[in-house]
Amino acid sequence: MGTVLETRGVSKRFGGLLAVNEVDLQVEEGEIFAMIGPNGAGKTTMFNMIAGLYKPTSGQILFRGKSIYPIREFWRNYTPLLAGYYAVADRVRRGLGFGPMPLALRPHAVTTLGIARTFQNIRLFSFMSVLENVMVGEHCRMHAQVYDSLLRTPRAVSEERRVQERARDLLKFVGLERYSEEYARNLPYGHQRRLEIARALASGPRLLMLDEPAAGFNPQEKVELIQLIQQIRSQGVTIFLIEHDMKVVMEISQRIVVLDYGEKIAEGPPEQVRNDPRVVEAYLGKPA
Amino acid sequence: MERPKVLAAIGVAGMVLAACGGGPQGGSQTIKGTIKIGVDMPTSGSDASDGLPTSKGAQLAVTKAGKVCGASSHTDACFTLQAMPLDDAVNGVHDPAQGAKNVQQFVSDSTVLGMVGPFNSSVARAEMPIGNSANLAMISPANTNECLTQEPSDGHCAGQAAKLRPTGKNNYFRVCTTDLIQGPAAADFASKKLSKTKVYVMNDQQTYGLGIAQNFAKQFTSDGGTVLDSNLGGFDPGSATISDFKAKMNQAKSQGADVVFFGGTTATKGGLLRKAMQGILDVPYVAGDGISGDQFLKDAAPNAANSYFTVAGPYPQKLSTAATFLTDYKAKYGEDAGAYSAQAYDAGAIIIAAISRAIDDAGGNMPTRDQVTAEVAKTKNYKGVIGTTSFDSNGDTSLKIITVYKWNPDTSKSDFADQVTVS
Amino acid sequence: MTARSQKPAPSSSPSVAARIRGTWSAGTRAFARGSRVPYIVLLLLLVAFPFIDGNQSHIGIAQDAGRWILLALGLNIVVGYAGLLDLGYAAFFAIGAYSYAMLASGQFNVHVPFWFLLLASAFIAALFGVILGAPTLRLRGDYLAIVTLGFGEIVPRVFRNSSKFTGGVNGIVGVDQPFIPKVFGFPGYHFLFNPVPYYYVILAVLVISILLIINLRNSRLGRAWMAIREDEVAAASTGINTVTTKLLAFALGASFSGFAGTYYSAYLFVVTPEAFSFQAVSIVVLIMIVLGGMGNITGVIVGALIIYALQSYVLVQLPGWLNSLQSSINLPFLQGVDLGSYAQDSKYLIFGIILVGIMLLRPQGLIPSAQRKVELELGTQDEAVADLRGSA
Amino acid sequence: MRFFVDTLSLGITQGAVFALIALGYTLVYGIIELINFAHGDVFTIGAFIGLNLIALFGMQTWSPALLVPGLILLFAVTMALNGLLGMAIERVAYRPLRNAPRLAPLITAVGMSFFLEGVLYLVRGPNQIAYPNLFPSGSVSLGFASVGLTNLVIVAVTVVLMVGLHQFIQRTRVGRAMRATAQDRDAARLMGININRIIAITFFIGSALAAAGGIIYGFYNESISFDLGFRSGLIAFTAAVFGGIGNVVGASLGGFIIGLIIAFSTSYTSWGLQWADVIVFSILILVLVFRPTGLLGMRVPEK
Amino acid sequence: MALLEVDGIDVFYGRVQALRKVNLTVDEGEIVSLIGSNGAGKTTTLRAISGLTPPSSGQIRLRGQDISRTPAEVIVGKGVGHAPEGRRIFARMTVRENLDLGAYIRRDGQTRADLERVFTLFPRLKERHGQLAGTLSGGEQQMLAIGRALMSKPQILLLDEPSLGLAPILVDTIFQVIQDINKSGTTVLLIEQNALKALAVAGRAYVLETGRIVKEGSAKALRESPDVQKAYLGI
Repeated sequence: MGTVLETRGVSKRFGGLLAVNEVDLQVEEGEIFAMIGPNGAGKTTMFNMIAGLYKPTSGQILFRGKSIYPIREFWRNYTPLLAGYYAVADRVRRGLGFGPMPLALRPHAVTTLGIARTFQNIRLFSFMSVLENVMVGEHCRMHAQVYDSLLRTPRAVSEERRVQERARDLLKFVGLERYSEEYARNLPYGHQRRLEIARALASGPRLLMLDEPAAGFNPQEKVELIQLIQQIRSQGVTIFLIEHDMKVVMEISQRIVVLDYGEKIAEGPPEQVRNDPRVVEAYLGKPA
Repeated sequence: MERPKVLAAIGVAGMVLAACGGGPQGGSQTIKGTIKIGVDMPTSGSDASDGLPTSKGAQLAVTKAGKVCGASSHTDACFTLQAMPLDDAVNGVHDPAQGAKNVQQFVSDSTVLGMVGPFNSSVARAEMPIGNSANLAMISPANTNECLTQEPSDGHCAGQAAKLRPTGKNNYFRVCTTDLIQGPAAADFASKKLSKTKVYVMNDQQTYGLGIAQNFAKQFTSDGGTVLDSNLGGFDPGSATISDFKAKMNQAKSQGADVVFFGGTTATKGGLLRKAMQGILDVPYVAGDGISGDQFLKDAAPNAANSYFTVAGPYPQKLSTAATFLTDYKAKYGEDAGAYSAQAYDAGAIIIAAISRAIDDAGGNMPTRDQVTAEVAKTKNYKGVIGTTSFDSNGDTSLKIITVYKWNPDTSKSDFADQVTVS
Repeated sequence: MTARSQKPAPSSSPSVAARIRGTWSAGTRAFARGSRVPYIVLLLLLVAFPFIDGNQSHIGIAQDAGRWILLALGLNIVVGYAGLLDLGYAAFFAIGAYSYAMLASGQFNVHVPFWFLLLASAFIAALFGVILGAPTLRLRGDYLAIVTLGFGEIVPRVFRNSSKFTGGVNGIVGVDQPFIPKVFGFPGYHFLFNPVPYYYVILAVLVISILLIINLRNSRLGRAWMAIREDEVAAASTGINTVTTKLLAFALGASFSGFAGTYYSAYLFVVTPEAFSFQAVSIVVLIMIVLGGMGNITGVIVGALIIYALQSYVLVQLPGWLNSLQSSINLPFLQGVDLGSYAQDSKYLIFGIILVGIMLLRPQGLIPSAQRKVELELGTQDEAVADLRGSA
Repeated sequence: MRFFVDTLSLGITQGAVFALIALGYTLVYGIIELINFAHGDVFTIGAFIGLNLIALFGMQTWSPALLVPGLILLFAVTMALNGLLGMAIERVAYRPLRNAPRLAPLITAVGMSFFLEGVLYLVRGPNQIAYPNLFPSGSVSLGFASVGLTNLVIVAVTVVLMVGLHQFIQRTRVGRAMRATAQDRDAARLMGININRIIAITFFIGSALAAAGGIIYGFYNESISFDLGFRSGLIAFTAAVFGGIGNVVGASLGGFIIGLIIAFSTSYTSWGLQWADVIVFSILILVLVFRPTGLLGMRVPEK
Repeated sequence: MALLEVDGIDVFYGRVQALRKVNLTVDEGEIVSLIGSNGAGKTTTLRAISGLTPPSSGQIRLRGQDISRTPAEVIVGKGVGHAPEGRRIFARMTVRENLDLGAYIRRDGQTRADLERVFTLFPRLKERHGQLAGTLSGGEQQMLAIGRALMSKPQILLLDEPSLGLAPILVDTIFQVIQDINKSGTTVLLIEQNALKALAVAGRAYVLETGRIVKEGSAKALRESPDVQKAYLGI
């Protein structure tokens, strides 16, 4: 078992606000890893940086031992001109001892690498069918080119069929197969969360990042969610989640990291974190 | 021969009924159908002040004739005449593509045997090949660009006339003379009559505007004058504003221009250019026939005085042959005829006369377009409102008269200034 | 909603023949989705039209309408599918028209065959689409609209002012007309100014285009467009390269426009820069798809036909109708008023009212796509990745 | 030198008009992030309202003593009327779509632009329409060159309006509310600011400034036409983007710079007259691509 | 009569129900705290009260008058001041301008005195009154947000996580100020992540869990209740 995801001294500054400050994380293969912390601790910012939505101000993010922002990947995703500029800047920074140039892969490229995510406030394609939502998730694993799409070549047709079958399997897996023709927006809230997970799984991730998957769930739904997450994990997908519901977090995670004010204040198994005075203080405050 | 007499009757007095030989009371006539004559001019938008009076002139010829019968051998075979006026202006400005569509509409209607138009040379370039492929007789009252019909010896037309006639046959004629005459006439007027030596030329880059500007510049230089901007001041009529013209007039002033020549039309902002000169460059302004419509006065006000323009044709008010036409026109439309109304009237009448002869050729039946075009080409010494017209093998008229007018803002009319006849 | 139960097509190695078969089977399946009978009847009627109606000017009108439909279908990919407001669509039309006019006329004495350029100009237009789109597609929607508007203003001006290459304001006259060469004993056929063969060309192009667009809509790419339109951030996080995908929409839309341009200049024998202004093309095509229903092929076609009829027939004939009505009613106070000219002058006004009215009263258009309908009624999450990334 | 000064004054005068229009774009964009495509045509209508008022009161024949207060009144009334038009447009065409997808108000704005142009076309026809210049027509000699009085007055009026606007936005209660609304609509509501009213006021001010631009354009060019707004509007939008959209000072600056670019390229080159528009619209594209914040656009802090 | 009564409100964001039949009352002069984990619906409750997110059913009464359908900008005038989540100060305006905007609705000409009061409460703001608010530190921004809400002279002040993102020393200051504000006669409804702090200053408190009030009572009682610890830490 190796490390799937590693962040080294990652920081993010928004204007005057240091949202994330020198955070080091290590997510091990096959585990369920949770990130908790009070509101505004920088958890979602961390997620967004890993997913390529934000560019870190400094620091490095590595996926399976390799930097998530290699110059070579960059070439593929940006115009050569820009990539050239970054390559030079990278050289200069390394030479001056500032570490590598923090580069951001664009989100789709991160997903293609094998990191999928869900959102805190569900972001489904509301006006597409449930099945289509999952099929969009498989987009980056499909190979049909424009001409395949235009001419509907046998290759495209068979791929389409395969993708559809897989999407149906995934829907069955999350228990939504009955709704496959429904608009995503017509699903009840809990189903929407499950659909978002199915869509993320469709890209075949090695690491699944869940942003508050239990938010707004009733206890019964939470139990089902925990089961689902464990099932996903048992299929070899590493889970990295942000969650506020401590019951859920404590129950399923092997390790927990706690952020407060953008800094890591604790890390370890649930029991240890729960009793860490700094954590208690971060959550409940120091008694006045 | 009876024919010249008859034709004169159509043209001069518009005594239509006599034109069919027997008159209305000649009970032997039968109406065998309808023949349409297409009229294509820019009749909306800012071109309308030029195009509408011209279109009306052509329509007047058709309505006055009413019907057309065989000229001599089949005077009993008659057809009702009908004008089919179309507008080639899009968004208020003449548009070659729209002209092309209009001619296609004429061509696809088999009862259209001839057309009067178009007004603008750029439109003619788009229309001619289409008319040519159907051999539809086209007579333009106002196209003056020389490259439409001929290949001057210096080769500046680059074989365009031939390109515009894909079938190799000629179907295009005009009753006005060309810019080879008009441009130099304007140049002579500016240098000799107005005694100017430094001209600043502006042109709208269109077929007509650029062509007349080039012919003007050439003659002006050979008259001993200087053309200040060798680029001939080409501008984009779609977007140029007065401010842009002011910028150019600043430049002209700094170079010491004592006259400005404009190649273009009122619709391509000839009036605005005149207006922009106010307070910057107080010198005479000379242009071709493109600014003959009275919209120029409105656009150029209050700086319209001291503006001259040429017209490829005689001054109708001075012609005895035009008196009836001018009264008829005023009676029918309640306004004075435009600078090219008489030309359009003659163009219409020449086509009607040709159709009349073609009916004979067709043995009293509906003539074909080939027959009509062939008869138009044969037009010789046609005595019309504007004088005596014959077509040469290119389709150009023998009537080479240029009139120079001067705008008079006080009377809102243009006054006669000079006339040049080239023989 | 798109179909979700396609039968597998006969699979074999992707030879050319198989690809064509693939296209064909998709087309028939598209028909099969509803009842295919009405479509086939309609197609047969359209094929037979020149035999039923001998009036060439009617055929001319029909082919012209076909060209507008083609333009509208192309813009629909950009606006309706990918949700990018392109106000410079006329530019690609102009590029298509000029590439044909410059490469197949006496202008440079180059005469590339029509059939080749019909396809090639689509590629040329697509190339320009990519050149414009690559730097600008990461801009937000309204900025993109203004950039394309600017581009749409630049292109005709460049054509107008580069007289050496494009004939300037006069345009290029004497564009080659298509002909079918002499092969296999076929005597060869020159189109000249006969609208009938053009009608068949545009009909064929339209049928193929519609089949291709249906394929596209139900493909990986079509889903990606829909996803981006709904939520760009989520789409990007789901693994869709938003820039490339949007670029493809832009390029494909442009290629349809280029297609139409080549056809147009061949038919008209002449191209002039005036024909490609914002007012004359871009806005008209936009109105067509907005009126008909963005994202829906049937809607777009109906919208195109309505607007075409309005601007090329109703508004042209209306003055005549009104004038005759006026003289038949013969009311004294109406005598001095030229109702006809008012009718003709009201084109802008009518277009404006249609656009505003549709957006306020029926934003989904007359015949909406099911998805677009709900979307426009309820709104979507509209946040570009670039926003989220700050000024990355 | 004389030529240079002539060109300079031409460019500044032209730029003043662009700047006045650009302010309207920038204000509206700043507050509701809508590119008000119809703004160019609102400008044209402002010019026409002014023309009608001048004709209605026969102002051309007024004595110079009466003219000064008359002109002030003319500007005030025209600006007020045009401002009301702007408010009406916002109410009818944009407000109902405030929560619709972004495409919808954009398309409505394009439609509104066509509608206004259509009304003008129908009422005033396609031709250039003469406009009287009521500003003094003499010129001031600087020794080496002379500058038209009209130009001076135009620049003076423009500067007064711009400073006035700036003071209004910076110093008054409503101006503060406008800025607050532009920055954070929810927070502004929590201050008790009626968002709809503030947005309507913004449209009023933008349209009023455009009306002033319209009269100035009419006075200077002495000729207007129904389609004036399309090109002027696009150029002014370029100016707004160039200066940094949303930034009032930037819009003014951008207007003057674009005016000067056009004037100098047309005056000093023989190709400028043909290519000035292409240059301007290329600037638009290049700025949007490479520096969307424009010259003075502030970097909006990320949340 | 209670100053503020929230009576069985339901609030939806789209299809998601954020609040379910929430009831709460605040009496004149109290500090009432609303605690609960993230996503429990605390912020939504405040937004519903100040009119930013109107409830779909139920009633909100201010001094007995129904304000549940009143627009936010009108509610301010009725005496509800709201310092929203994330501070939401106007970053591109000066501190002074932000405060002036706080008094936007007031036409009584007495704002001068309130400005002095805010400056007395937060001397730092006085020092920096000409500075752009965006350049303030997090704590100063929070002070500004509270000060700005005070400028409308509210009868009840809604505070949404005033300690969010602040250094501990500043948290103490803020809470001190909240108590000062309350002492000078302003009723306070406080949302706080920092539950123990909140319960220390509040007289009464409500515990929210997934959109419902699950517990209410005096702060003292709640402080000792294991439920609160559970709600936060899942113990």
